[in-house]
Amino acid sequence: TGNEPPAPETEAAPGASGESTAGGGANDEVGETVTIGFSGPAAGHGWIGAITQGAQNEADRYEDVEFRLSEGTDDVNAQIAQIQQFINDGVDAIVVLPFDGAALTAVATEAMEAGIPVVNVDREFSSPFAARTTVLGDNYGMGVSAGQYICEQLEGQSDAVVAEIAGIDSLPLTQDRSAGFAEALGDCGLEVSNRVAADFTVAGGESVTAGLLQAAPQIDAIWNHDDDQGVGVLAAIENAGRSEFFMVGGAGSANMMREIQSGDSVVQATVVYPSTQAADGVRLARLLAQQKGMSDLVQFEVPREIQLFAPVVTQDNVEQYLPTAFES
Amino acid sequence: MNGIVKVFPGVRALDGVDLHVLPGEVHCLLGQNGAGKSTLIKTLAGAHQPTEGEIRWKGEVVKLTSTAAALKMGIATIFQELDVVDGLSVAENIFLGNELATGGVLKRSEANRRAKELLARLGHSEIRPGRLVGSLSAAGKQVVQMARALSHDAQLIIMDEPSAVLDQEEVNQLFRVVNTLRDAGVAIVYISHRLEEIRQIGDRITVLKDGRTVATSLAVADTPTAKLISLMTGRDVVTNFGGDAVGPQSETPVLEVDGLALAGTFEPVTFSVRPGEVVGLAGLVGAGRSEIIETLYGARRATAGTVKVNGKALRRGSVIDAVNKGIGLAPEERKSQGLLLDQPIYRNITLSTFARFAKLGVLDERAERAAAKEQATALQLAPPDVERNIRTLSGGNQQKAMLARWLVHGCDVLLLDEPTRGVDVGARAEIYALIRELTRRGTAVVLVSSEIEEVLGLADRVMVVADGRVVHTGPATEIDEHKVLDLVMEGAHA
Amino acid sequence: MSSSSGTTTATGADQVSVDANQGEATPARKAKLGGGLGLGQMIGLVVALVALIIVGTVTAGDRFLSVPNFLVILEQAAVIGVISIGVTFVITSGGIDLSVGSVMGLATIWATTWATQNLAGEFHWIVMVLTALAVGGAAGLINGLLVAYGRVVSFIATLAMLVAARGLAEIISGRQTQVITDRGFLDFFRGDILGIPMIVWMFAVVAVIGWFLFNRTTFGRRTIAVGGNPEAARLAGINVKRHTMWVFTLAGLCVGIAATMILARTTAGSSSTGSLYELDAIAAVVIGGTLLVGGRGTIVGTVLGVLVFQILTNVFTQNNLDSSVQAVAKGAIIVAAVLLQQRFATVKRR
Amino acid sequence: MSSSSGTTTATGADQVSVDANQGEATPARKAKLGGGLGLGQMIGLVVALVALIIVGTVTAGDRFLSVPNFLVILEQAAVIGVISIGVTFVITSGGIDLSVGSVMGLATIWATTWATQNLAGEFHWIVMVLTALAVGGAAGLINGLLVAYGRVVSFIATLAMLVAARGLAEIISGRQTQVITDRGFLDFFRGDILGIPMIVWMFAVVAVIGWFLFNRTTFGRRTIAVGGNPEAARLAGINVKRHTMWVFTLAGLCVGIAATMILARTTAGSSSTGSLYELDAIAAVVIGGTLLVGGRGTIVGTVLGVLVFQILTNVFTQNNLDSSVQAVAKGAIIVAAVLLQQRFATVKRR
Ligand SMILES: Nc1ncnc2c1ncn2[C@@H]1O[C@H](COP(=O)(O)OP(=O)(O)OP(=O)(O)O)[C@@H](O)[C@H]1O
Ligand SMILES: Nc1ncnc2c1ncn2[C@@H]1O[C@H](COP(=O)(O)OP(=O)(O)OP(=O)(O)O)[C@@H](O)[C@H]1O
Ligand SMILES: [Mg+2]
Ligand SMILES: [Mg+2]
Repeated sequence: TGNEPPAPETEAAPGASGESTAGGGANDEVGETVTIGFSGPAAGHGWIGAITQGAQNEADRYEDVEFRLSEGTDDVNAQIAQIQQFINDGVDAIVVLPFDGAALTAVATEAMEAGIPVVNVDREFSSPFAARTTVLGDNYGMGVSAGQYICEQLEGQSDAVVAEIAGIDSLPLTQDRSAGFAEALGDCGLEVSNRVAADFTVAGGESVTAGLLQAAPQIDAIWNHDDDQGVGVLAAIENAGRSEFFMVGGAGSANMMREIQSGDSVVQATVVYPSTQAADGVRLARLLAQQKGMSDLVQFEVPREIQLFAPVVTQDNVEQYLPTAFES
Repeated sequence: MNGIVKVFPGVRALDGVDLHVLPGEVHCLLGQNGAGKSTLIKTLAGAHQPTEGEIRWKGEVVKLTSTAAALKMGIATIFQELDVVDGLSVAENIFLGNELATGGVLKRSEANRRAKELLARLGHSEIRPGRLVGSLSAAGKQVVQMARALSHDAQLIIMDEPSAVLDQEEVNQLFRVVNTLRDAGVAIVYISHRLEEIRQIGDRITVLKDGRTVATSLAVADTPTAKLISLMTGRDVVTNFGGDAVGPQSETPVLEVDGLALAGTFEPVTFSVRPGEVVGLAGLVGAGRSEIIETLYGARRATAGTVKVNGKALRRGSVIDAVNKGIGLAPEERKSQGLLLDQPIYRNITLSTFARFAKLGVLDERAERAAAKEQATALQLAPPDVERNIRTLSGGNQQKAMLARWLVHGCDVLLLDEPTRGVDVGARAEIYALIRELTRRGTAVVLVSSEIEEVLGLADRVMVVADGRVVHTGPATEIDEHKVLDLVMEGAHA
Repeated sequence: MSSSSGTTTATGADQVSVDANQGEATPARKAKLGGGLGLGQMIGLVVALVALIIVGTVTAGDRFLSVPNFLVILEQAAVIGVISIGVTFVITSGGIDLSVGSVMGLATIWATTWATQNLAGEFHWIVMVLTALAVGGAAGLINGLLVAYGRVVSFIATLAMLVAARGLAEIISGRQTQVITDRGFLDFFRGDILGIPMIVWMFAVVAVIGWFLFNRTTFGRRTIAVGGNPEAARLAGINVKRHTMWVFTLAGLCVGIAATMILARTTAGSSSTGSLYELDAIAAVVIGGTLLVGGRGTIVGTVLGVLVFQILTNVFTQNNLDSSVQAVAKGAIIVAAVLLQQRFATVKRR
Repeated sequence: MSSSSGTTTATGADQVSVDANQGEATPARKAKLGGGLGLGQMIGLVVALVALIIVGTVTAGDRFLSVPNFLVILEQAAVIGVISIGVTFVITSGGIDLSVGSVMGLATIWATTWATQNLAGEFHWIVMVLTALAVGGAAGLINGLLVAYGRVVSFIATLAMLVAARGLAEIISGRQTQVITDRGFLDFFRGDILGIPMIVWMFAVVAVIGWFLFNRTTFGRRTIAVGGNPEAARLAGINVKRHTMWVFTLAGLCVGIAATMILARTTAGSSSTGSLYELDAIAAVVIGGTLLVGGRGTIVGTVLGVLVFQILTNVFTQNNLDSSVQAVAKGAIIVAAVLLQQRFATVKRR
């Protein structure tokens, strides 16, 4: 997703794989050494793994960045403690991908009040004062994109059966994705007729899909929230020998894109959910810490919010995205 | 065995013990509770490693690293604790460790067949080899253990208080087996606190005291009982039952049992006990005596009948109510029913009373210790240190602790199930005296014992139980051992 | 964890006894304990199964009551089923194994590394299977050594293994899903015999062998003895330590087999595979009627337990129930089932 | 689960005995069991703490060895600490409580619903606290009733509660995070006294009360008796059922308190709060030296256990280790610690 609008990205963010399409511009010149702390959810899962790796690699690109990566955790209590630790240690900037935005708002605010700029990635805080800059993944938009794509494909079939394979259902982001999806489907008079929730794991995806396919003998389209579990989803589909439908993925993993590329897979498209957000976060954090601006903007200061774009990858544009996609 | 020493943290259980056993003899091991008998034979069985000393087997020195090693050498043991596996069938328990199997696959039918034979040999063909051991009574489990020991064709069989949970009939049966073994040249080490048994079966005797041998290989024939007792206890003990029965102090019964029954286990029983009176339940193991008093106590939910204490009826199936109204029970299986093995002695003694010592729910452990200490010394608990973990006490001493609990509690009606099981002569006499003392103070006692003469000696009135039916009730003076046994037999076969 | 189910109907009777151990011991219970895991219990479990199947049929019609659907249920049950059989031995022996899930994840990773798959490519896909078994067995052996000889309480030892194995899997895989390239492996394990999927056969075979091992061999009987009364087992001349070690190793091997099966199903190895399976497995085993305190176990019960879980989930999915509602329903059903079985059992006793 | 730690050094001695229960019963072990949770163990735990602190200081210097850093550690330890104290009672009584985590989640949700917060707005924020306590207590009571009177084995009963509570929380919250609007609540619980954060005080108070209750009251003594030998306790006239019920209720109340604390920390209620806390809590308790089989427990041990966990994590973060490597290290440390303590204990015995 390196070459995505808006602006900051045009500095060619590196793929999660880490190899960087070198960033030009004065901003890459070595400045005063700054310490950046990063805290994110448990990295058991490909996308988060890519996020963390991306952040690490990005930091490694700059010799003027001392990177503090704290243990990924899905326990907000632990994550709060990590931020508190960063505050105590007086790091110059903090990049947070909160397990739950609202839950980390208070401690993030403390950091800001302590004069440490906080860059909020992906899951938004509940207060505007909690972060200096927010790099926002668009979960709702992701659902919308998926829904719209399916609407186009099913043009005119008002009685089409659409199934949804969600991720961890208790996460707000899953709710946002589903909400967007339902919204978009609604616009073309469709609705989700079967919905199951997996857990972002391959095994989970396989298991719930096997059940889903049994429950719905005839399906026209499936949206799978997450390409990590997608591997399992595909395994189940293959196992059931079903192919009467097409599937749309989510997140945009390399192997899903290869499926799309191959053309003979049920996977026709996937909605990219940039795994480079944290990398961008680190980059912005460095600029903030060094009081630099974003060279490609006329306005000097780093903007308050950057909303990433959630494009749909299809056979037509897959070549463009594959190089920077993450390996789930 | 020569100069065996076994040291446990804090205790020198064995301090230079010698034991010499000849083939084809029954060698009795005597000693007070805590003398070290079990520890000695556990060392001999390879369950404990001696701290010092040597074991010679047929002349040469051997090192018994495990029970397996001992078994291989031909030493089989019946341990004092009922070490059986509830989850396995009788047959499986008997052959546990040396299963009849080919390539790990069990030969079930053969195992069952041989188990049947062994049980028959012990006169218990009624126990099905397929039955789960968990459903057997204490006695049944003991029989299974004996069968296990017999299942190895051993040259030395050690029996640690096998008769404790058995009744006369079964003991006689056991002795028949022992005799045949002896005639077959098998050596037997026999431990018991019942001296008359020693007389019946023993050839030679070794006496332990405080972990030391005070006498080795005395011939049973020319050693008077009195001598043995003084050797064991270091004093003379009168083995009358603490004097004659004091008899009831008043006519108004303190305990009234009316038509109490537990369907499937025992039929309605009706009796009453007056203050200071001792009512004894005699009968064979498995007759249901324990069930009767456990039901009376509310530990099992009666299916019919009422129990009154001082005129107040007890709630059915409520132990709490029973205890509050002044009943106490010293249960039959102390380990599983009575003790918190990993807790200090004093906490076990005050288990039913700690709340009483407490103020507003706050414990007063000093007072608890004091009270426990008092009873411990009164009962000559060995060792008398109440801070010690009760697990480390010898069997008999654990039994004393159980009694101490209800002495501290103090109650109008005391239910004693096998109170002298595994208790040495000295302690026995103390317990008898104690019961007398209690009755003198007006406590009503219900006593269950498999030793008929004990029942007859202690009780004012005797109830004979057979197959869950009371077949006879009457003054202890009007009935003797043979009569009781006859009644039991009739009852059992009726 | 998520999974749990009506199964408990099954074992109400037994639950009583187990619980009585921590709660109150009534003669009734003693008697039942005596009775052991007899027919009563099996009947209970079967009743639960039938009840669920009826509900399924009524609500989802022949979409539920169809051979393909039951094959799906069996396929889903297979993996956790094989694990649960291993866990049954461990729990019966008085231990617990929290590491099964993450060790399975590690096994799937190790069996699908670039190196392993290369080797498999050169020789034969069996290499992957052997790798999975080796990893599982080794982990189990380590657990066993720690518990038996290191005298580390099994909860802690296997907890450590859980954490370590998961981490190791992440390091080896770089947190990436490793897709299987070897067609041979997939064709074999994803194929079917007589219309029955391969992994269902594997489950069946493991179950039968497990049952035999548990009920008809010295190993099985000794497992009960070790769990029921270690001291007695020791005095009977059984090498309790060595046995404990083998029991954990056995569980590890089952995990290895399960890893092969999940690989066949997902066609990819992942470090996140199998997370929380330990709780599902333990739940199935306990619900099946094995005493959590050790000394009593039942393979048949475990298998039934696993099945009831899966059927419950399947019925929920068939009716397209919201996952939260599913959760609440599950909780309620578990309890209702056990309580019902209580009554049932009590009545039977009278 | 992730968390686990060097603590075990602490309880090696005890682990041995516990484990011996499943492994082999040697007189030595018996003796140790006899020894009880004496100084030896506490010393062990303290040694572990000191060791960790030294490592922390050496590797992270005064970034680690600073008052604010220790306050962070304590703040983080507080929540799981309060839960663990409740769980210590349950485990000592011979039960287990798997539902603590999800019940905490439910409590945070219920205490932050629009309705509750409105009420709090009108009256006083105490309403929210009471709600959390009520939810926790009620859930605990239900667990207790099921275990004691329903005779459902506690593993199953609390498993059902875990599943159901999580689902209910999701339904109530619509899976949305509920932000706290009431300043009063936040100001009070996020504030500090004498420079010590409020929730650290709460942890301290709960710990002290818990210790007193456990060691100095009839309630504690009953708990030990019920866990040690329920039958004996019953025959001694203790109302085992009622007591079991109260023990679970107590644990529930602790969960309610913990919920208030986590609310203060996160300023928001969420249905996913507290997932897997049950394993962290049980691990801390067992590592602390409480017997998993019941009958013996230690509050001090539990507190130390929790602390060692947190310090370990803190040290790791200070050295910003990769999380996977951390996991492996943790696993290794746990085992190493226990084994070390083994030796230590054995030597002491000689
Ligand atoms: N595991 C142990 N740890 C510490 N001390 C022990 C242990 N086992 C036994 N002892 C002590 O060793 C001594 C001898 O115990 P032992 O059981 O051999 O006595 P005994 O002669 O069998 O008594 P009884 O006739 O009551 O069975 C007792 O003082 C007992 O407290
Ligand atoms: N836990 C149990 N489960 C099933 N049956 C039992 C159990 N305990 C005892 N029984 C049976 O109940 C009957 C009475 O048992 P018990 O041995 O307690 O009677 P008893 O007269 O007290 O004998 P004793 O007290 O001498 O052992 C026997 O048939 C026994 O097999
Ligand atoms: Mg003895
Ligand atoms: Mg009896």
